[in-house]
Amino acid sequence: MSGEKFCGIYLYHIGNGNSDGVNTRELRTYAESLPGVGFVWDSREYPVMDAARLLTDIRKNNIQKVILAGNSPGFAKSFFTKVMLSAGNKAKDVSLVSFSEFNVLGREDISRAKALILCAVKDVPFEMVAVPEEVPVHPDTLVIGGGIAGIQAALELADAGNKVFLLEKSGTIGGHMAMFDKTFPTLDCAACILTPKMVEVGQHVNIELITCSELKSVSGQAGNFRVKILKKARYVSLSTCIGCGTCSTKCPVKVPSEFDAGTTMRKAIFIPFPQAVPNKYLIDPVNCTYIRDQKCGVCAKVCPVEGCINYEENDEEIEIQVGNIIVATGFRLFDARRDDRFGYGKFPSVLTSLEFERLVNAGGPTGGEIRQPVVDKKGNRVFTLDGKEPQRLALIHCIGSRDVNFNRYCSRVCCMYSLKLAHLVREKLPEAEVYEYFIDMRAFGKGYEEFYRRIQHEGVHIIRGRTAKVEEKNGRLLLRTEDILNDDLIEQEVDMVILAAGLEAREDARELGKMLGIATGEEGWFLEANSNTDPVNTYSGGISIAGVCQGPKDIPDTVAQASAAAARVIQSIITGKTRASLSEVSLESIEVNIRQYQ
Amino acid sequence: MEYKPTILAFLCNWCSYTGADLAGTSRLKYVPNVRVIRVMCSGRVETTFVLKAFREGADAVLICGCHPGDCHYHEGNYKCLRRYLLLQKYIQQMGIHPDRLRLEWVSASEGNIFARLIDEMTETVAKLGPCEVRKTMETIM
Amino acid sequence: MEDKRIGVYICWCGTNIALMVDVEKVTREMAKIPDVVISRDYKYMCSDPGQDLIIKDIKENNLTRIVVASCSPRMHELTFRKALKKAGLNPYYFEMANIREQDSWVHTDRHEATKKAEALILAAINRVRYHEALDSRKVEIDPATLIIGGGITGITAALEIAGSGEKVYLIEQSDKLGGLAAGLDLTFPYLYSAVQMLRTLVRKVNTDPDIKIFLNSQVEEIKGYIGNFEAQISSAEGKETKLKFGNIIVATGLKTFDPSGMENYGYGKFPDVITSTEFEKMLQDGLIQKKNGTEPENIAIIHCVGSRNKNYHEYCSRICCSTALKFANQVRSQLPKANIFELYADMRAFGKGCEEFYASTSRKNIKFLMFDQENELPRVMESEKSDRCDMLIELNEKLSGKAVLVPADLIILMVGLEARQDVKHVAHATGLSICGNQFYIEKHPKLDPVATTTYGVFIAGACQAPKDIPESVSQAKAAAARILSTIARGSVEVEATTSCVNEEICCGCQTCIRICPYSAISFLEDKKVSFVNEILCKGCGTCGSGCPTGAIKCKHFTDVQIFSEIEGLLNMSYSMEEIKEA
Amino acid sequence: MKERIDPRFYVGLEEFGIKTAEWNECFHCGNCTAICPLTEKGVLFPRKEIRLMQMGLKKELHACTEPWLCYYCGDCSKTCPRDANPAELMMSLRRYLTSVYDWTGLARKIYTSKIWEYMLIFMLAAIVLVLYLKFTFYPAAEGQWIGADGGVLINKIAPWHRIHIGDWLMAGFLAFLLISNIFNMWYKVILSDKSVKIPFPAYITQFFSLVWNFFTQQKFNKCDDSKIYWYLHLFLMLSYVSLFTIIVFFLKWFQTDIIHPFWHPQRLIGYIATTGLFSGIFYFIFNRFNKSRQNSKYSHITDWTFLVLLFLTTATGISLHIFRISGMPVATYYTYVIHLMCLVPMLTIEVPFSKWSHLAYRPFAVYFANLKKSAIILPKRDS
Repeated sequence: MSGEKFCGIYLYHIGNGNSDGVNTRELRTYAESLPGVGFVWDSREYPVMDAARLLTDIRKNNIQKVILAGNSPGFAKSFFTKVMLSAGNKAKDVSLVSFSEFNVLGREDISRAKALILCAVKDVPFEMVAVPEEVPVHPDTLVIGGGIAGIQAALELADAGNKVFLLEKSGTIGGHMAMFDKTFPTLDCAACILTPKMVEVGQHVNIELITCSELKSVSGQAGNFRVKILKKARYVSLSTCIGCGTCSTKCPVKVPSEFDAGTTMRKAIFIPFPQAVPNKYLIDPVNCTYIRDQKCGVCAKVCPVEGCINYEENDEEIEIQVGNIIVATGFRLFDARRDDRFGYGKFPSVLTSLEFERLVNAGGPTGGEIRQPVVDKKGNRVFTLDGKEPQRLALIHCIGSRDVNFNRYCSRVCCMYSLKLAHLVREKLPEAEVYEYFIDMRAFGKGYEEFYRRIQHEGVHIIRGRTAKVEEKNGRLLLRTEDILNDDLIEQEVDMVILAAGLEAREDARELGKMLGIATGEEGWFLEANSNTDPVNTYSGGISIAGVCQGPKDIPDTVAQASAAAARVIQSIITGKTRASLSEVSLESIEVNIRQYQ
Repeated sequence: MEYKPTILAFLCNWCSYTGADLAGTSRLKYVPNVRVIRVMCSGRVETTFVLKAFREGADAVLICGCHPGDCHYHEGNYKCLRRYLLLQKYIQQMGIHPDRLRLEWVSASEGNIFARLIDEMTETVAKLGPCEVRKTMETIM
Repeated sequence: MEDKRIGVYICWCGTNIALMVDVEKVTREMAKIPDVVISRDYKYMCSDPGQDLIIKDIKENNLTRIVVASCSPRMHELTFRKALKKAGLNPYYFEMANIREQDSWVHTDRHEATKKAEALILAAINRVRYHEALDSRKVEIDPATLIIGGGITGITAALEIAGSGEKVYLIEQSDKLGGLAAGLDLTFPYLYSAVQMLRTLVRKVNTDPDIKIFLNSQVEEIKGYIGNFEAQISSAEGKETKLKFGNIIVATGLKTFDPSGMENYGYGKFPDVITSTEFEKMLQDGLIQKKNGTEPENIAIIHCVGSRNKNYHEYCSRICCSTALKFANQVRSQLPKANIFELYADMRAFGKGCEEFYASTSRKNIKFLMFDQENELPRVMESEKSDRCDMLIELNEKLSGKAVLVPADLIILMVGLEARQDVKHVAHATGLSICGNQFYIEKHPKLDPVATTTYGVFIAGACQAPKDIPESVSQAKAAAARILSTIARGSVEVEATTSCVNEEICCGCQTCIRICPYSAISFLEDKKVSFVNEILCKGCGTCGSGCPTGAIKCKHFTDVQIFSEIEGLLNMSYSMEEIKEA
Repeated sequence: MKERIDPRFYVGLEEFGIKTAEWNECFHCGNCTAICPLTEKGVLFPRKEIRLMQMGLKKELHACTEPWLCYYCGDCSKTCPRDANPAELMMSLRRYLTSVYDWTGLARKIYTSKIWEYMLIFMLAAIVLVLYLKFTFYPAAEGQWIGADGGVLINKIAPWHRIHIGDWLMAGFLAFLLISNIFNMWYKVILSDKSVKIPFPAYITQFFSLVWNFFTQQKFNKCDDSKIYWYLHLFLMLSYVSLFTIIVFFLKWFQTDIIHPFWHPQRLIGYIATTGLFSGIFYFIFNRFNKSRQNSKYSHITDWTFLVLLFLTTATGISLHIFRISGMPVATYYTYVIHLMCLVPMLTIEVPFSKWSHLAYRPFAVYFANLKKSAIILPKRDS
């Protein structure tokens, strides 16, 4: 058995990014202490890869197997295979220990790093021996986040006949998807396909919907969490409100509507949107003059239901007990103000993609008519039918994405939704010219490439070259772009600019991660247990992640992940057992398992 | 005002009806004089349905099913094909022009094909003029 | 016969319908139709209040039939049936008129569209008169699961299901598990070892007592229905096994595109033009070399081979770009001095960590050259001695607008993914439908990517469309979740729209028995009549139209229902008045 | 004829400051070209140059005038989504092109090896010393150190006519080198570019742009937001040129034994020019030290050499003047030679081979660019 092979270990000091914390000196002494290890290279003493020197070391210590240990040592593998082959060994005698693959992020994970090296030396798969103990599981589950991911996961579990608590920060479930007008590439309207699911959640006997609420604290461990939830006051009774809307019509306070991405105004007592679930009104205490300073109080007067509106209602803290938690907190849109070259916030006719989604939507500020916003006396931007119909529109891709100055990663959905928006414009304003400025067109999904082609043929001007700046010129917007394929400089005057803003991790993601003991990457996305084989579970037992909070994703991938996350939970409920945190598996127990394994 | 024929279409639920829906979701446009009846499988379309349609004044009848080999129920569309060939002979004996009855394969991803099919069939039938079956029936009865 | 009290509900769907159809007018017209008690219009019928409206009316005006004119029944038929159920009405006392997908969205003349809407709704009203109460039955679920395809998707699904102690049959066509992943050396973007990953998974599968693996085996045919399938598995040695199981996961994956057909790349003509699959093998064996065993100086990696080009496949194969970047890194690490070229169309490095991977790769002095994958594919040519390289690639470089020659000693073709030859066979055995690109069609492209239109049959991984490992794994787990939940419940509801025989009329000719594709019909020797097993019956209705005596009744698609529908549709094309006289 | 890509073109260019890892990272979003205030239809950079570098298309790269049209405001580098640092590449390309235009090959040596640069400087200084001692500086012979009035007899020690000879020799030599290099540039930029045929009249019609840009540097002005930078640079350049002309052509008038009153043009011009030089030098040195501006973040060794030599020359010039007016003969005479020992190497190294040459190349680049443009426009007129 090849476990007996005489090993040489190459320890990388600097992994790319976050495993710098691991103390290589300690690892080194540990590795050297292991039986069957003949030589340990320390990358600090081998700043440059010197094949000849390695070869002599290998020959001198007649090493038959090399283990590359580091954050992602795969980058050096094929170099080593060559060396090993010339030393008369086989390519498969080079094995990798990728710390980042197993969430070795810093000092605290050093024992796992040791275990990984030990497994490699013994030639035993880490996953087979690093098994957390089984613990009994409580049948209820908490799903955090009421977006499409949360909805899907909740339904998946509830349909299997288990109790689910669905925790949502805002007043309704639906998340970002509910705000979209159409969905690419099939162009069926988001509401049409989402609302039935939302209704289902609302009606499901196994789902307890907890809206307007936040996670306060989580204690206990896998299989049995005690979760404290802060239930914000709605000031309108969920049980008695009949959703007639009289209160809202009478309410004097107007504030930008979150659901319409600020393109419309809502009242201080409001319902997020017509198909909201639960379809009940609520008061936003920050803007309600009565709750702020005891003025007004009209809504209570006009409300037909006795005692339905209650200003005295207080936030309450509830505690629930669950066996599993699924995190599906989603994302926030990149704040286009941060890249001031595009004049978002400066020029009224520069919109973010989300604002435009609402603008084209039948339920939006103009009933689906595409109009330029006007600026009222107070200097606020207003979307009304009085606005001009834009003759020329431009879409700019990669706002805040693929950019070292903001986010390095690709937000994955912008290309497609931009194409979709371009189509919607052409459909509503057949006369309008649409320009789309992109870097790489990432139409990778099922039917996406076909959709891309179709939009090209619809007469949208799709130009390779990312716009550098947007300026105002005699009332219109002037875009300066290099048309790369035609080796030309375009100074395009348009009436409206739509910024394809990227996706970002929610501001509270890290905090939530700490609370739940799940690691977050540099960008704030949650880290999965294994980027290949386990994208939905985490290193803290009983907690799964689903959807965009793990990394940007389109709807089908999000839904798939949501169901996938549910799989582990259902499994644990069926068997009545779940595994404790992988992060708590001790080196000793692994050593024991290895002995049994062989 | 020029004459618009009425086409009655039997679409199978899995391919053709979905295809017709796709034409809708992708906002393709076609002439409004088709009337659709959904059946689970083109194999369900009985000869009597077609005759009934002509009797009730349809100027043409269109039957759409999954492409050969793609039938959701394995071979319903073949059964339909046989029945269609029989019908063709029969309606001709009744003095109905064969172009007034058509069988076409439309898959779930062929919204554009469906739209084109309707336009094109309307044209051909319009050339034939209105179907007299209903009138004659009314006169003889 | 009880009196028919029909309620008609017409949906605006925001502006989707109202824009093209004069909803108010139609509502008024429909109110005039006999038996119609209530005719209403509403902004969103599918919304909560919309449904409550129907429920309220049913209760208050004891309606017995409901017609909703809105979107396609494929979208909301179930939603409204549920609503009827809530109101204590049999869900099948309901008919839907599709005035959005097949009316308002496809027509441009408001008058015509409105007329058509009236016709469709009238037809629905006519039809619903003859609707009968039907009830769907529960079917017990056999906890075992059949998984077709032993790739990473199949393996993951198997482990997930077996993890909860349920039996799994894993069918693999080849002689080893792993599928395409088995051919990989490392995975992108972090360059983890695919070999080690897969070895672990395979060990897990092999050691799991609940998973029974059939290598070199194929599914002959599958009989039965959700919860109670039965299949014939035949191995290469001709060994036949009968299996019983309750659910199926199809995870047959895809195969790589064969570039022999593309003469411009000279695959097969030049020894050192190889496919990405062959290069992965080379990497697994550890040495990057030409056929003659020497070290290549110029390595060219060509993207989009067989993808994004209508002469081959229009779709994007999704994984090639990142794989190509991975190759560039591995070549760079083994041959630091080599010249590496990436000939690409769009760099689709979209996955988690992939854009960063692209950036770090480009710092390693890799030459990225862009070509037009649609109209002008690069061409591989022989080279002169003076070129000091084995081959030259001729291409129009788009980023510089120059026609250039690229030296190459080793050319790697990033071949795309395409459907396997047996896709049709499997589709038939399992009752799946296939899309234009020969991928299996999911129940809903967005909200139901793993379920299919056939109960109890799920698709996962690349057979639904190209996917990378994490995405396939997610789908595998998703499919597993569905099955586990049915197993947990122990039973599922099945369709009620089946056929049944009127024994009075049946002449015992047994035509139906020959016609039925599911052999759901058997002959009762004693009564000399046919009998339909309503659980095997999938309700296609072919038997009904084949029956010479009309003894077979296809529930919910009865002759009289369809006749009345026809009448409704056609009379409309004259005028509303006529029917009112009739 | 298709061109062949040269993947190893970049090799050995690192010394010019061309950072391979950086410009390799460019993924061609076109941001740099679009953000640049100097680009216009037909004049597109720096993405084009990055591409040529990446593909190693030497001929095209040598035919580029764009690097000289870039005045390094650094916007492209600031907003580049990929850390490709285009502005710095343009800067480095200016160094590289200088070495390309220079047929002697010295420029490349100077840019790519410190040893060569310093060796040349010291050698030249030595030569100056020897010549000075040989042909001038002979107080012993005449025995006259001091004038009758006790003033400094500079023209006795270093008679202006003799110095003039040296001046003219050097000026002629440098002029020859520079002009031949410019011809070389013309050959690379215009002749070897087969795509355009320049009609002769264009040469005359466009000539004005050459002169105009030389004296105003309008383009530069358009480029940068902070005016001060442009003013100082212009001031420095003009002072430099005026002093140069005075010394080379009017030394008789400039180098006198009698000390003119303060307001005398001879002195005034001297003072103004010196201020121009000093303010400029200090400003640039300051920038390069605290790397405040994008264009002073990365300093090539030659950038420093130029500034230091310029500084030394000016400083010695000033001290020379002070000694002279304060009647300190010996100090004056020695400073004089030190002054020359700084001045000569500075001119010889910088004018034809190094940074100074941009004074000539920039306006010519504009000139050639315009020529090409007009060449493209002319045939359109016919049709």
